[in-house]
Amino acid sequence: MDDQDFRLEARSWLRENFPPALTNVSGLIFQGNAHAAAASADFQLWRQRMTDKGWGVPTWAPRYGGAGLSEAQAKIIGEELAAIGGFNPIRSYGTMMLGPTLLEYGNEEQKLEHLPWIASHERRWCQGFSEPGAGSDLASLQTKCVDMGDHWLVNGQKIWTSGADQADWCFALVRTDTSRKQGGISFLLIDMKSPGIEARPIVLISGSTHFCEVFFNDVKVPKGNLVGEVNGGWSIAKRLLQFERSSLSEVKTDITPLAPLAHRYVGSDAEGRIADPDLRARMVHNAMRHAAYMATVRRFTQEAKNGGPNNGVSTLKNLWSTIIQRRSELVIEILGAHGLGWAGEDYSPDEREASRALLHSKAFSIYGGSYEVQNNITAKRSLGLPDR
Amino acid sequence: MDDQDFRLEARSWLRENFPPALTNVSGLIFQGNAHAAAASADFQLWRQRMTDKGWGVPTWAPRYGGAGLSEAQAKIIGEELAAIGGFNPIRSYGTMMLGPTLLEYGNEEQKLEHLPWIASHERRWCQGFSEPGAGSDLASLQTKCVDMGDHWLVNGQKIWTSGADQADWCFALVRTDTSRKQGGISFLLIDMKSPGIEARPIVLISGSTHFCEVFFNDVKVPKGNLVGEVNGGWSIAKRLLQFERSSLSEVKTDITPLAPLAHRYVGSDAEGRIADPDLRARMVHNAMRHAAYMATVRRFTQEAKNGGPNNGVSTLKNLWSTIIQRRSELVIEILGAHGLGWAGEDYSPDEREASRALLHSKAFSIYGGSYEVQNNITAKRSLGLPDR
Amino acid sequence: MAVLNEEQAMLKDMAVEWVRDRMPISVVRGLYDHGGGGKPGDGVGFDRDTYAEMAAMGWTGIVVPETFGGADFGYLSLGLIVEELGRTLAPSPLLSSAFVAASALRLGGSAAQQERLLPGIAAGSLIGTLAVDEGAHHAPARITLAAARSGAGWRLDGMKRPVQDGMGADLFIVAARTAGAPGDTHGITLFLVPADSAGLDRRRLDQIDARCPALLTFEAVALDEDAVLGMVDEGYPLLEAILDRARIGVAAELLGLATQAFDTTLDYLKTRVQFGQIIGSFQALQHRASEMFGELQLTRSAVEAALDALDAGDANVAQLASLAKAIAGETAHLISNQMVQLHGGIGMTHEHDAGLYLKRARVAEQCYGGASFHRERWGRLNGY
Amino acid sequence: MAVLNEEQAMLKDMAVEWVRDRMPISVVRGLYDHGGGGKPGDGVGFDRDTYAEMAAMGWTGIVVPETFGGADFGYLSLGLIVEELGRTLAPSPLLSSAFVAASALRLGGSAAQQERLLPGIAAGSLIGTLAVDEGAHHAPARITLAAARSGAGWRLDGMKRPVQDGMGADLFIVAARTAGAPGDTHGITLFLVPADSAGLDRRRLDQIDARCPALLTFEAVALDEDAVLGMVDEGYPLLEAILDRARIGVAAELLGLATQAFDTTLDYLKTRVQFGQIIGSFQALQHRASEMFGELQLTRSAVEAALDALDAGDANVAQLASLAKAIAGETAHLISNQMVQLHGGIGMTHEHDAGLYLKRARVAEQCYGGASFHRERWGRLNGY
Repeated sequence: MDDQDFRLEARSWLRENFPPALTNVSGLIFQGNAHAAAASADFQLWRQRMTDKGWGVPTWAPRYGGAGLSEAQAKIIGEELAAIGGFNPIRSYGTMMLGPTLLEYGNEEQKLEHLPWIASHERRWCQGFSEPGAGSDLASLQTKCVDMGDHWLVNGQKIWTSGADQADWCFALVRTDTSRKQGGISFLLIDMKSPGIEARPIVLISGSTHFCEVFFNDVKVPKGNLVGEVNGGWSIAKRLLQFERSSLSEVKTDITPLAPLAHRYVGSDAEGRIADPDLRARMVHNAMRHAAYMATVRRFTQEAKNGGPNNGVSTLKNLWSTIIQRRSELVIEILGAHGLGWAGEDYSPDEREASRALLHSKAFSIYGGSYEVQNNITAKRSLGLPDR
Repeated sequence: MDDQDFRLEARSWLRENFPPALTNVSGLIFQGNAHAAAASADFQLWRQRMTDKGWGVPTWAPRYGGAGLSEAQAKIIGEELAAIGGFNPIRSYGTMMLGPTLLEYGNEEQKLEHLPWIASHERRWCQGFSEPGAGSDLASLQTKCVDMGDHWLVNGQKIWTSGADQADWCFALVRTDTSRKQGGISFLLIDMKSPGIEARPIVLISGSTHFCEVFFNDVKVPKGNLVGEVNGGWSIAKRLLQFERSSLSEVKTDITPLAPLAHRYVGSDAEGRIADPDLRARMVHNAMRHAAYMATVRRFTQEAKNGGPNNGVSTLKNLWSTIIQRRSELVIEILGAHGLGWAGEDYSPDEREASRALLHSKAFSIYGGSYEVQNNITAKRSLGLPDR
Repeated sequence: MAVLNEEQAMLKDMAVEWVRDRMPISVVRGLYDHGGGGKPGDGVGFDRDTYAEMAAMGWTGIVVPETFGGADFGYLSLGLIVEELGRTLAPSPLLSSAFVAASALRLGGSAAQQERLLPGIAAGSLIGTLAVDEGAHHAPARITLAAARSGAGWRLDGMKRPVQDGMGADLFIVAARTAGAPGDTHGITLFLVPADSAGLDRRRLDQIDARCPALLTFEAVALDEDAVLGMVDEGYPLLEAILDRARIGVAAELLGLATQAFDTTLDYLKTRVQFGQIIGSFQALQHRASEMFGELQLTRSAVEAALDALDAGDANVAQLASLAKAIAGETAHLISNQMVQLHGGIGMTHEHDAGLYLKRARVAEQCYGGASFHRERWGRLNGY
Repeated sequence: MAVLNEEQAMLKDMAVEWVRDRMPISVVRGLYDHGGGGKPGDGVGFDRDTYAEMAAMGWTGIVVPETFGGADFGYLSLGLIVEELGRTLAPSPLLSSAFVAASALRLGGSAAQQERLLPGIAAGSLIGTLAVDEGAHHAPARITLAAARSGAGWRLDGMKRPVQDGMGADLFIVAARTAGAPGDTHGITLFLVPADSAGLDRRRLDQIDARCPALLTFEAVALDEDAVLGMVDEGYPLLEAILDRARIGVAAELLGLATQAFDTTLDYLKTRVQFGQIIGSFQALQHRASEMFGELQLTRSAVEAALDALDAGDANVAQLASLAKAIAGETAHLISNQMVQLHGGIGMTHEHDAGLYLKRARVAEQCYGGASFHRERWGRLNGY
């Protein structure tokens, strides 16, 4: 079938099968109300249909729950889905990160054991990488994994594990050799129902409890759950972080202009401009930087499609976090005293959300590689500056 | 004599002897037209009177050309001089830097040989420290000084030597031991009329030719011209740079507000504000930082007088260079196309001066210890952050 | 640090010690629940008993004349204490009452009003606060709360929000409009309004900093003629003078906040190890710390100059107040942001103190006009 | 870098090579004397012979329709060349004539005017330029140069400064006021004025970048009716459209300037040794370089998006022009300042190239409106 025929087929199938009630709700799926949305009957139906069709992970082989399609066909599905305001109900940590990693590094048994459950969104995964003592220096992780002959014994603590309290499984980096740093790390799949695991949600300054601490206390893990070679986990992790970084830049879509909000909260002058000239100047400056940022995302995407160098992700992330953090501060400045509320009916829901968004935005320059680490990467990879 | 009596005496002597024609010209002495001002008959007269009185260097002993006064009395002279719009015609590199250094490290012969000529402003000094290869890393200097038994033989090159083409003598750092870095440096006094010395003015981007390159080609220097111990020059230099740094912060006086200039060149809006709101906001921000900077200079001065810690000079210098450089850019923005002139009658003298001031201001974060070096010093000395 | 006289130095030492013992950061943490926000309930955002301890040390009477039970030690002295309290984000009405309300009575009160109210403020038994803002933005000339003559007295209708420490205050100094239109400086009158006046209602606002400023509603609140503070219709200059003291006071709090945020972060830089190095040895962080240190210097100078100007009776208090408030707000934002950033993930958790500094900085920055308001004001005062 | 088609890629390769060979930085240095400023004398700021070489390569006709001897390759293509010229600060009237004047005639010229003038511009034998500003600040609606009807034609009186490449231009496109008051957009008319018109005088302005824009004085300059470009009194939209092209062109030049300034500085960071280390290994400088690299990315995207919009005939050219010009100016300032700073003392000398970049950046930033002008304009266009 040529691509044009496939497009027509995809279009017709999607129109018939995507529940109209879910139109344009995609953005919510990754937000706080994800659970509510996912529990709806329409959502369940849509997920089941996509699972049966294998289109949640269209390029995966049918034996892994996919549809065995080409990259071009997968792209067509995405485009047609976007055209009707639809979304992929299967998209998860599993499809975006663990799946591609297992396909590259897992053995056939591991693929068959896990990929179909990811493809049907029935097994939720969390990522056990960070540790309290490690931070930006991921490779200094200490969670111990000892070979007990018939199983691995895991002891230690992970932190910043997204959704660990909801997850069924965890893909984790563990230390199998204490004498080497990067060279002593292995990549292990751990069933979160194993005895000895405890996941505790962390309360963030924004009130979010999305992240957890995970404690491993004499956790037994079957020998077959190690992916790749013993002590070969670091290169798997680096590859997986690439999947994370490229998916990061995907989700950065356009934002609402702040001008109307400012006219409402700050007022307008005789010429129709936002009344506070100092605030207005800084808003314009920030909005222009954002416009240039969006043009940069488009340009990088275009260049990557044409095989250009793609070493700009660290640069993009720092520009993005700087611009969005500044924007969040501007929102609070616009809202004034109304932007300082935490709870109660004397603040509107939007106002309360803005306070939390400000606080949440501070994480943007920390997670997924801190501002400082991204600058180091740019200096070394993009600019070729030497190590000390 | 108590201080109050001394004040009355000083007041009366200064009123009688300071030539009224020179009132308020002090600022010019360090500018481009210094030579013209210094050549005037009034100036010569004033310098002679101050030399005879020993008040150019009031705390130096009379045998060195001073008046043997106390610090308190010296301060009174300064205050009374300022009160009538006068200035010290003896002030020079010699009085501010070499003099104090010789008093501390020189032997009696060296003091008698040089200090009286500094006190009468008849021997002009330049400072031979920087080298093309050294930059911020002063101690890596390479100018060679070899002990030839009856004299030193100097070969090498200095750069950024202020007024070397006008100077009579040079105090220089030279390398007497190539096997150690800081520990192989000596402090040498060199007669600029010695054969083998050439001083070439450097043209700066602002057009200034104040700085020179100085070439030493087999220059013979008498053995007695070495100050302190052989290879003991680094600690003398560090001490001398402290004199330089403290004199740096002295000259940072108040500046003209830019608001009137902006109203003239940019215009005013209906409410009487500077017409360009974005430019105005940045001007106000800069002016407020400058006001806070001036308050900081006053506070540090006050604290130092009261024996407080005085580790803020590096911080002050970076604040100052940042604020003044920003201000120079704002001046050009205010003047618009009129601030881009280099020469010709179609730009007013003030406009042409503003262009050069902008270009000149770029040096503020380079000379006297670069912005980066000052930040390193603050981090280590004021904040106690560790070396890597 | 300003050069202190002996009394001031003693006062400061006392404040350092007392704050460490009685008002450590855990006190403000006690206002929070475990979800990152203020505890629900009917707390007023501060504790009367600790305030009584402050009063016992004489802090509540520092700017009150001796005739009314105060010490008349001056604003720099009071500022030193506010700064120390700012270091631990100590929740207390000292600023609202002993700094602002005391100043209001001192500047604008009749002899009878001073005699009636200042001793209570000085003793800490009466807590006063200023009620000026009515909405999102500080705009003292745009006041709309209406005060109309009614018989021999006045009748007030309208609302005020947020009123600092308003849930625990006994007395409100209320800026009302008696003539003119919003935006006119003419037609503003100040009133002394007891918290228990009939028709006056108050509600807690739940803010990110777990303080509980009040939302006041006035419905036909009846006041006697002697409730007027200063002149009828011409209260604006008095209001500005009071506000300038409030601004300088908040700036002193922000100075303390920023200084402690910096000190805590600097300690972390000296101990945290990453990539085998103490992170404070990384040059990029060293330079960032040096630059923050520079901003702190500017802030301290601006705040101390403003406090000095109050004590010296300088004519340029307005400029210095706006300078201090604007720069203190900017610096507190910069440093509290970097406090989170440099602590990394742990700084994002409610369990760590960085978020408390961040939240309080945002609120204090907006109190009595934010940096943008004060840059505009400073610019106008200086002909920009 | 934008994704180029084959023709564009070839054009760019050719430009890179030609600029390296024929327009290295030494060419602009040749305009300077040894004192850090432009050479005195009667130089026009560029060289006719090198311009003829550009014309021979077809660069002067890139946005001219094929009917008039051009190639009609589009603005992105021309922008690529302007960017390359910007890298070496190459002094040439390509922007003024082949970009701006060609656009003016293309957008507003009658068939007769196009036929008369575009072939010369395309062939490089005629150099045109826009004369719009009259004083310190770019303010196209505030034009005062007066054009009055006089017999069957017009009479012009007034002045223009600075006019880019005006000392060597053959044709001025002059914005004049035919009605209304300064500030009105109504009442502006564009005129095509030959440089040798009677009553038209020009003088060199000696700028810091050693270019020689002109100061034009008009005393009873008589023009025929067919000198009017576009509509009488309603020339403002056309003027804005021409100016937007000029702004995008200068932004492309600034992009090239900033890119080369960055590359040169980066090379220095990789070779200069201080304290026993290559200075590019110092983390503070690495991070600064990374941040500059980020700004360069934003700038390139904004400039290329604006050039693309011209070729696509997008409605939002005005916004994109202001975005490109504002951000390119800011970035060029940032990077040229850092070029001096990171080179240290040597960067302050006239002998080093850093100062040339610094000087040209300041001038180009102001051409056709500086960053402040364009932020204000972008803000208005977007409802701020």
